Amino acid sequence: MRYLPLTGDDRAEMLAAIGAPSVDDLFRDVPEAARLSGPVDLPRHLGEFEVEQAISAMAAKSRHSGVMASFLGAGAYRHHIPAAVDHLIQRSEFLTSYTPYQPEIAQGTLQYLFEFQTQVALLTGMEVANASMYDGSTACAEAVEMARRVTGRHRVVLSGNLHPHYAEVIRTLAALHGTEVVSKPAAPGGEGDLSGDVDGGTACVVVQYPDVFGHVTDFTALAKAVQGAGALLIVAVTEVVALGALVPPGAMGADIVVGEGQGLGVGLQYGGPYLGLFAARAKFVRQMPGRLCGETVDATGRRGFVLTLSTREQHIRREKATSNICTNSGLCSLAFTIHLSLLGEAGLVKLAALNHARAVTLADALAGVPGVKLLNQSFFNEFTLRLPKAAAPVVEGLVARGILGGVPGARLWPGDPAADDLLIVAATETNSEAEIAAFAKALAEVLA
Amino acid sequence: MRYLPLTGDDRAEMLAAIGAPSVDDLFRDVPEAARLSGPVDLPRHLGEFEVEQAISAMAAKSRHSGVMASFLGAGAYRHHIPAAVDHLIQRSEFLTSYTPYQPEIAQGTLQYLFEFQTQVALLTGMEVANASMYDGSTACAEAVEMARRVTGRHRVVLSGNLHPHYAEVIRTLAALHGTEVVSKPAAPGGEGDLSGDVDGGTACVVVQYPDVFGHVTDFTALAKAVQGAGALLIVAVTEVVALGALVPPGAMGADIVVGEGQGLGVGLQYGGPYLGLFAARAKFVRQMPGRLCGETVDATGRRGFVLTLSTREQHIRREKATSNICTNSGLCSLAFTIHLSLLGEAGLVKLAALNHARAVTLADALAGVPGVKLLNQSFFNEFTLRLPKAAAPVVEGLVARGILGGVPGARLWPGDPAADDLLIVAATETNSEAEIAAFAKALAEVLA
Amino acid sequence: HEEALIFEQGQAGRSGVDLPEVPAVTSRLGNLARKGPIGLPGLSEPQVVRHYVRLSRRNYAIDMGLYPLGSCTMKHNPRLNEKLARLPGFADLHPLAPLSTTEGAVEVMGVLAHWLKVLTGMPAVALTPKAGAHGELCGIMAIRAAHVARGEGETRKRILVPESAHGTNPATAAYCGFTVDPVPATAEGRVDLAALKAKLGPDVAAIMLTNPNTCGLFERDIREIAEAVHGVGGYFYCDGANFNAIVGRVRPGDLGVDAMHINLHKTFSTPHGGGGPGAGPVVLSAALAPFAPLPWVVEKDGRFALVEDDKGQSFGRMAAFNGQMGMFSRALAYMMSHGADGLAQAASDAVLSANYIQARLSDVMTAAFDGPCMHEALFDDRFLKDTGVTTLDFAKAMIDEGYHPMTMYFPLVVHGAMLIEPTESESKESLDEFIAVMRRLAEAARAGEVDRFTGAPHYAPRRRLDETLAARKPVLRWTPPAPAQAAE
Amino acid sequence: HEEALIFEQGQAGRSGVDLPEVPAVTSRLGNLARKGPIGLPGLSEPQVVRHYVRLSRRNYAIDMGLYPLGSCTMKHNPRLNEKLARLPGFADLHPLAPLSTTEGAVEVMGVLAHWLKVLTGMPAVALTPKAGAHGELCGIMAIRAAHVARGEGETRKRILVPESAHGTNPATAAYCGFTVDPVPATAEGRVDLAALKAKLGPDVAAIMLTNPNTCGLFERDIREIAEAVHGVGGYFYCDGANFNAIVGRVRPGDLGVDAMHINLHKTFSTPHGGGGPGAGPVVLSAALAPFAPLPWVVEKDGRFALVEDDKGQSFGRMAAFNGQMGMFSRALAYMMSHGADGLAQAASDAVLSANYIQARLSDVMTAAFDGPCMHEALFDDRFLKDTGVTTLDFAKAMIDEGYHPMTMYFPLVVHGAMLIEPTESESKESLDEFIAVMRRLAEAARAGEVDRFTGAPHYAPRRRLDETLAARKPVLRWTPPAPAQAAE
Repeated sequence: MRYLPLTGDDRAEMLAAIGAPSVDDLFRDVPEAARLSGPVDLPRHLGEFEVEQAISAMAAKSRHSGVMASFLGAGAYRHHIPAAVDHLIQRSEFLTSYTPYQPEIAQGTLQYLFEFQTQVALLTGMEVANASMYDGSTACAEAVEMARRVTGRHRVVLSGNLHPHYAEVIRTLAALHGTEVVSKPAAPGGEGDLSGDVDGGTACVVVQYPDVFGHVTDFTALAKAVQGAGALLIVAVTEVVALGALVPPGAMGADIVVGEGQGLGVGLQYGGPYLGLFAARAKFVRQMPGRLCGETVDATGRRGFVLTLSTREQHIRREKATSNICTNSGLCSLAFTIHLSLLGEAGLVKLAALNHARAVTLADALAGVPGVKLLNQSFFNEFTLRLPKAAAPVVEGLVARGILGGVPGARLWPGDPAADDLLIVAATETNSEAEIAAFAKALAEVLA
Repeated sequence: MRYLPLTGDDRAEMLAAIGAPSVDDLFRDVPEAARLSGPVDLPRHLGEFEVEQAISAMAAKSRHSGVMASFLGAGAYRHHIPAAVDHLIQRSEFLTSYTPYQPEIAQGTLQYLFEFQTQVALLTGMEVANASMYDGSTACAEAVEMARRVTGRHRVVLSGNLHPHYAEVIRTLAALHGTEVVSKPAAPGGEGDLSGDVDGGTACVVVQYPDVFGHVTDFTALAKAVQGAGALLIVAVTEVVALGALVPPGAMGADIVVGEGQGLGVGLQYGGPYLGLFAARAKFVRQMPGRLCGETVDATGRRGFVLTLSTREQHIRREKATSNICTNSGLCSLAFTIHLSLLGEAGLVKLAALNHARAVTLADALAGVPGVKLLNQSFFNEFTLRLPKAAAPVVEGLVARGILGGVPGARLWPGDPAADDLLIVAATETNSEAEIAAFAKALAEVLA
Repeated sequence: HEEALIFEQGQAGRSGVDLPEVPAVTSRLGNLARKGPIGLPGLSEPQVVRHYVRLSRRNYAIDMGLYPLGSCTMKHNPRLNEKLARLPGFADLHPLAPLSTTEGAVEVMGVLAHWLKVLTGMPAVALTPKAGAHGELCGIMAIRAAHVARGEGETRKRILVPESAHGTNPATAAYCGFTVDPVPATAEGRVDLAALKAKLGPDVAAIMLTNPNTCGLFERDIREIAEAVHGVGGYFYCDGANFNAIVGRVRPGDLGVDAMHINLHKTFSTPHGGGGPGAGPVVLSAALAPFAPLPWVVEKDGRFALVEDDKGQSFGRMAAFNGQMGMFSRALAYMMSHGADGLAQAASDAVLSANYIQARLSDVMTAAFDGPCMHEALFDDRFLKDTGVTTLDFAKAMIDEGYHPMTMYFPLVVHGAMLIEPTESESKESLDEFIAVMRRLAEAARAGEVDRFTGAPHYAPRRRLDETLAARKPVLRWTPPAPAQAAE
Repeated sequence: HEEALIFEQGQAGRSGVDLPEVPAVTSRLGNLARKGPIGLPGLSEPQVVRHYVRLSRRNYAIDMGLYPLGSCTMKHNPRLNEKLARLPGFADLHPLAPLSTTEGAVEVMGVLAHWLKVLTGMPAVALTPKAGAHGELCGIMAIRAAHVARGEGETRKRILVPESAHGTNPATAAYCGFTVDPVPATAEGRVDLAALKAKLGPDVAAIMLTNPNTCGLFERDIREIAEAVHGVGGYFYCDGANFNAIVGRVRPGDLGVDAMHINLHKTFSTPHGGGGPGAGPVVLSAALAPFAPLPWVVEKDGRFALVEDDKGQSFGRMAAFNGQMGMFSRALAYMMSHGADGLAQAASDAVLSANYIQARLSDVMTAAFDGPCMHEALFDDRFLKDTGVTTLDFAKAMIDEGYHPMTMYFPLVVHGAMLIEPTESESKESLDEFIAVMRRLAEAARAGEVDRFTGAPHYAPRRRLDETLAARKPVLRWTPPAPAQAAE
């Protein structure tokens, strides 16, 4: 047993020191009827080679984005992650350390968290950010909870163009408190102003930027209207790279900005672990969920970093905590911050511009396919097509041609016939012009 | 340019500090005619994603041992390398450090070298070992040179069952000094005693253990005869895992043991970098090539390690050095020592036993194929078959069936018709019983 | 060497990434193209690599030494698992990729689910929760949904939580809208069964109990507790944080548990990564299974399929996609490596090691309770009485000895608690070295060497940090120095 | 914390590897089955991981800081290259696999060869040499073979080597059976052309010259030297260790070079790995190309093939297989990442950085020569005169400042030499910090703070180590303590 250092001799000596006749004796507090007399019905231990063979065989059954031309988005985006990122996050000192509760021997983690918080604040245009949440959707739901706490109100308005999974997570949590959730209908062609849906009982309005169909909308007026009614504007960003090209939500007046940080450093990973970004105005900092890292000094006056304001957190506040979140996405935030440090200002701006250019090329190519209609006036790296037939079988037809050609509406709005012919398509820097041309050709074939 | 930190502003400031008008001016000692006026005729710089795509496309053209059932040996062996090995050797502190010339800040490297030397000495049954050579073949050639120095003689006897590449490397080097090399003919069925080939002018006899055809021979008597004639016995081991199952060469009386350490930790890598092992009797230590790490104390009396006896080496002795070797296989020796540390005594012995068992199963299975003759009475994890027809096309037939079925004689002894129907086949712990059965079936088909 | 913030190192225009030239296109950004700079620093790759390598060297880690954080289970993280999680067939797979292309990943989820169900003796598992606390949330939401389905959603508003519970337990219960009713502990560190029974009634939705509990003890009356709670129509939520002590030896299903989250990052060794990501699958009894969140995996004839849409009683969706896939592959590799035999052995070794520490330190420190512990040994601060050394000082002095401190001041039911969990990953030599250091420290404290403790740590990258200052005047991000600000 | 030797940590029976049960077979080991124990220690995986992580933390590395080792070119090692070298299509490929299955690897070799030939302006390259010194050996063997082919093998036995040469140069020449004839340097640190010409004659086989030379200077007379040597029928071997200074800006082929090895681990950044592996391909002129060692790669219609057998004039085989494939893929990734433009920029930056250091330190240290240097700045110890501080002391004091020392006492032509090579990988901020530290140290030495130097390092994992003791009483391996020996 390669992971277990104790030998038979060790065990005997240790039992002698304890004065116990056997290890079983140490389990004597377990009710006898509940003690298993033998191993459970699962295979015995395997060597590393055997485990590797077995799990690699499972992995080999997937037809992943590395072997297919991938145009999938709708909340998760394939970007190239520099090799240095994965190398650095695997440093033992990062990978195998715990939450930095002992700051004197965790300055490595704490300093990068401080840098991460700064990066998130800068990207979103907000004053403060926390040290990460599970993912974008849970961050969004926590933002709604926070808006409830801040405003003391119990009515929530969700844009119809908020990612339906995000909306579902919000509704699931909101059900716990009897919060009224007003979910607007999806507007594939772009959503109108939501100012009229805000009333004096509204805690918050949640919009997405760019929205789930890819539209890029200016929320400045909405922010004013929402705040005028005493509510908060929550902006969700599912594609963080977009913030390299777009006016930040903070500049439009958002009160809380949440985001999915998966696009930088983390990768696709079939949906998790991902990285929830959470930024807000400074005045709300004590209402924020999740960990915060702050600057301080040590006994000799040197700058150092600690987890702080933990009086908001469950391990201190217990039932009065702002959230039940405990473990978060530490290592993913490290991957994100390293990737963003590598990019830097110039790199992120160029990456965003490249994504946009690829998407423009793709949109023009696909819109030229007979019967296909592009629904977007504006977009960043993702847009929505209306196909002349149901999109899901078209996607399967594209799979047969080596192309992951987008997310069909039925996948996100199952049972809604209005979504059946919608196809949400994304392009990133990983899509070559040749891939784009091949996609257009294949789509024409499948639709023919 | 992601790897180059200087900005245009930096360069201007630095030139100003230097007082040079331009970088070109710093190259003013280069004859004008030799200064290139523009870039050479090669592509411009590429992003990481583009490089990764291009080189991955090359890699994808190989049909490697991971996707084929591999029974290749003849000097390089496929063993499973625990993931911890590769993780640890990629630690920045190991990967990106230089030769440990400053021992106070290189104790990590030096201690593992000391441990490595000990492991090699234990495995080979010798008194001392050095800190590695390029590979087994160059280690072997260096051993011959060392035997010349030690004995002052210039005649070398090579077993016919020494790997022909090793023999060729020896002959290539020996030509420099007019050394007489007696190369015995290959004996696929096993070689007789070489004692009769030793005379008073012989510097050394070089044998392989197990030999290139897989035979395991007791050299105890030969060692006595060689040493009786004032010569040295050099034993080459190309499959280091064999030493987990076999009497060590040191116990048979070898004077120098060289080996290829690739089988532990290093991997196949299409032939390099590999790991030369070099062990000898203690009395020869000052005649050994390569680096040596030794124990000492620091100014406060604490144990520490340093490179030592460097008066043998080129950077000190220049033209009087024992070898011109400088850079060796540091990181490969680290991989080897970590893998061996993971195995430990019990693990190595079991690994060797498993290799042997797989080879026995394979030999029995293949010997049962009509027309196939097993030439070995003894072997460890490799043996030789005589096929009813030329082996090289048979190997191609097996490739078509997903099997890398061994090394044909013609690959090692090109132009020697006696080798044409020989097939050298190896099995390791990576070959399942199912693969073995499939190999036997495929061989029968190809030969039918 | 002090490592400057990355913002203090950058220069405009520099980048550690090269990208192809951007083709000229007409912008479709809807007049929302960013105008001003973001404010990010520019660094080359060598600078970035060096920055994070240097930072990493200021951390302690399980790969460097014993990490005795009670209740956190800092055990060995096999590198095999890291390798397998990075296979492109898992890592480069989009969560909304056509289901026809993701069979391998769904198989990992299905096989993992099978192992978890067999190991816990429970009929169902929800894989989606993203960490332990999220798992608690999932379990309590399932319990709530079950009560609602029975028409008791409005009447069952009370959840019993022992005083010694993890902070997440009351936080979760409160977050779900329940009233938290604390249950006292006995003098021997277990739930007071009589007090518990006295609190039972038709308004009780559930009990949340950790077992082995946070004192490192097995709740002997566990089956009576389950029975009593079930008797009044409540459910038994078990906090699985300490499952490492019993995995392969005791099945929670046999104890009457209705829901239990499993910290894959504890029991099944997915790395803690400086604070996550975790993964908190929740096993569910037959009564709760119908309410599990979406998506889930179903098996048919040995093949697995992902169900994303359900017309049944699911309480909803806890997160956008399919759970912590990257943790699933790691945990499955860990399970398969150990097997049924190895997991039970791991639990045995974890318990043996904790008892060994308790036995070897009880003469110089003060064990909180008598009798065998499970996988962690709990001490209180009686042995520090009148020494002028606090539990905190003692912990910080451990840093100077090259160790990460144990968990301090938790559980709350013990004064100045020190909770030591060695895990099964430590050799006896390592345990002996740790014990020797702890003995030396305990003796030093009693010998009056106060400065060694109150000034500690002396030899860490930082001396003791001012946490009060940090909280009083929060500085949560870097801001450019004044001249640079003026230039913006 | 002291880290015990792995032999001092093990226990019998323990292993960090699990293997399937061994089927019972009849042994075919020819009565040579090992009888006694080997003597290896047994450790579990967590112990092994911790041992090497802890050891690693006692090393200095380029990833931790500037590594100014002159002549060694410690530059940034991109992680991309590590990733690509590990692709199974390269890493899991057997050197004797059927050639029909190894096309991708051979393509890497072919493309790498093309880049090397274009960058050097040479028509051929031998890829097989396994390190720089091995490359020298290859070049000198090719030269020898060419002389032998002309019937001059017996008459041309002398090789000219400048006094400032790397030790490997005379070692290689002597190893190949040549007489080494040293060529003196001028006062300005270059080859004395007149003295060189005086040594030329029909017995000269070759000159071995490093250019830029080991003083960090470009040999201005390089073309005259080549012409003169060629004039007497000799060949010009160029030590390519310093190619980093001119790559992309100057082609050795234009300088009259006949053979030059290229340290892939220097110019093209394959990691030094604590002392290797390296890779030393040798570019060859048309005159020497026919004598190249086997195997080699040929191109036809854009496809590449490996030639393992040759009936021509090859001087033989230098190693068993195909060269350092693992280094080829890394070096190619590095070249493609830089491109023609980036490689020239790298050389420019390396030279600029060295000159910057020379310019900024020349007032407090003593530059060995006037005028611009190439990629490394050479200082002598005149500035330490009468301070009681030696070059060695000065170097060890740098350790206390957090830096790896520069190359010391080399080249030999300069007294107390200090050879500083910053490479192109350092930012100006990093250079400025280094310069500030060096200035402080130089001033401290002159201010009489002798103890700070002679006792250094004070803050490293070890104080100064006794190298004399190590050489006088060599202890080259661990041996079990006496009682254990008795038990054997």
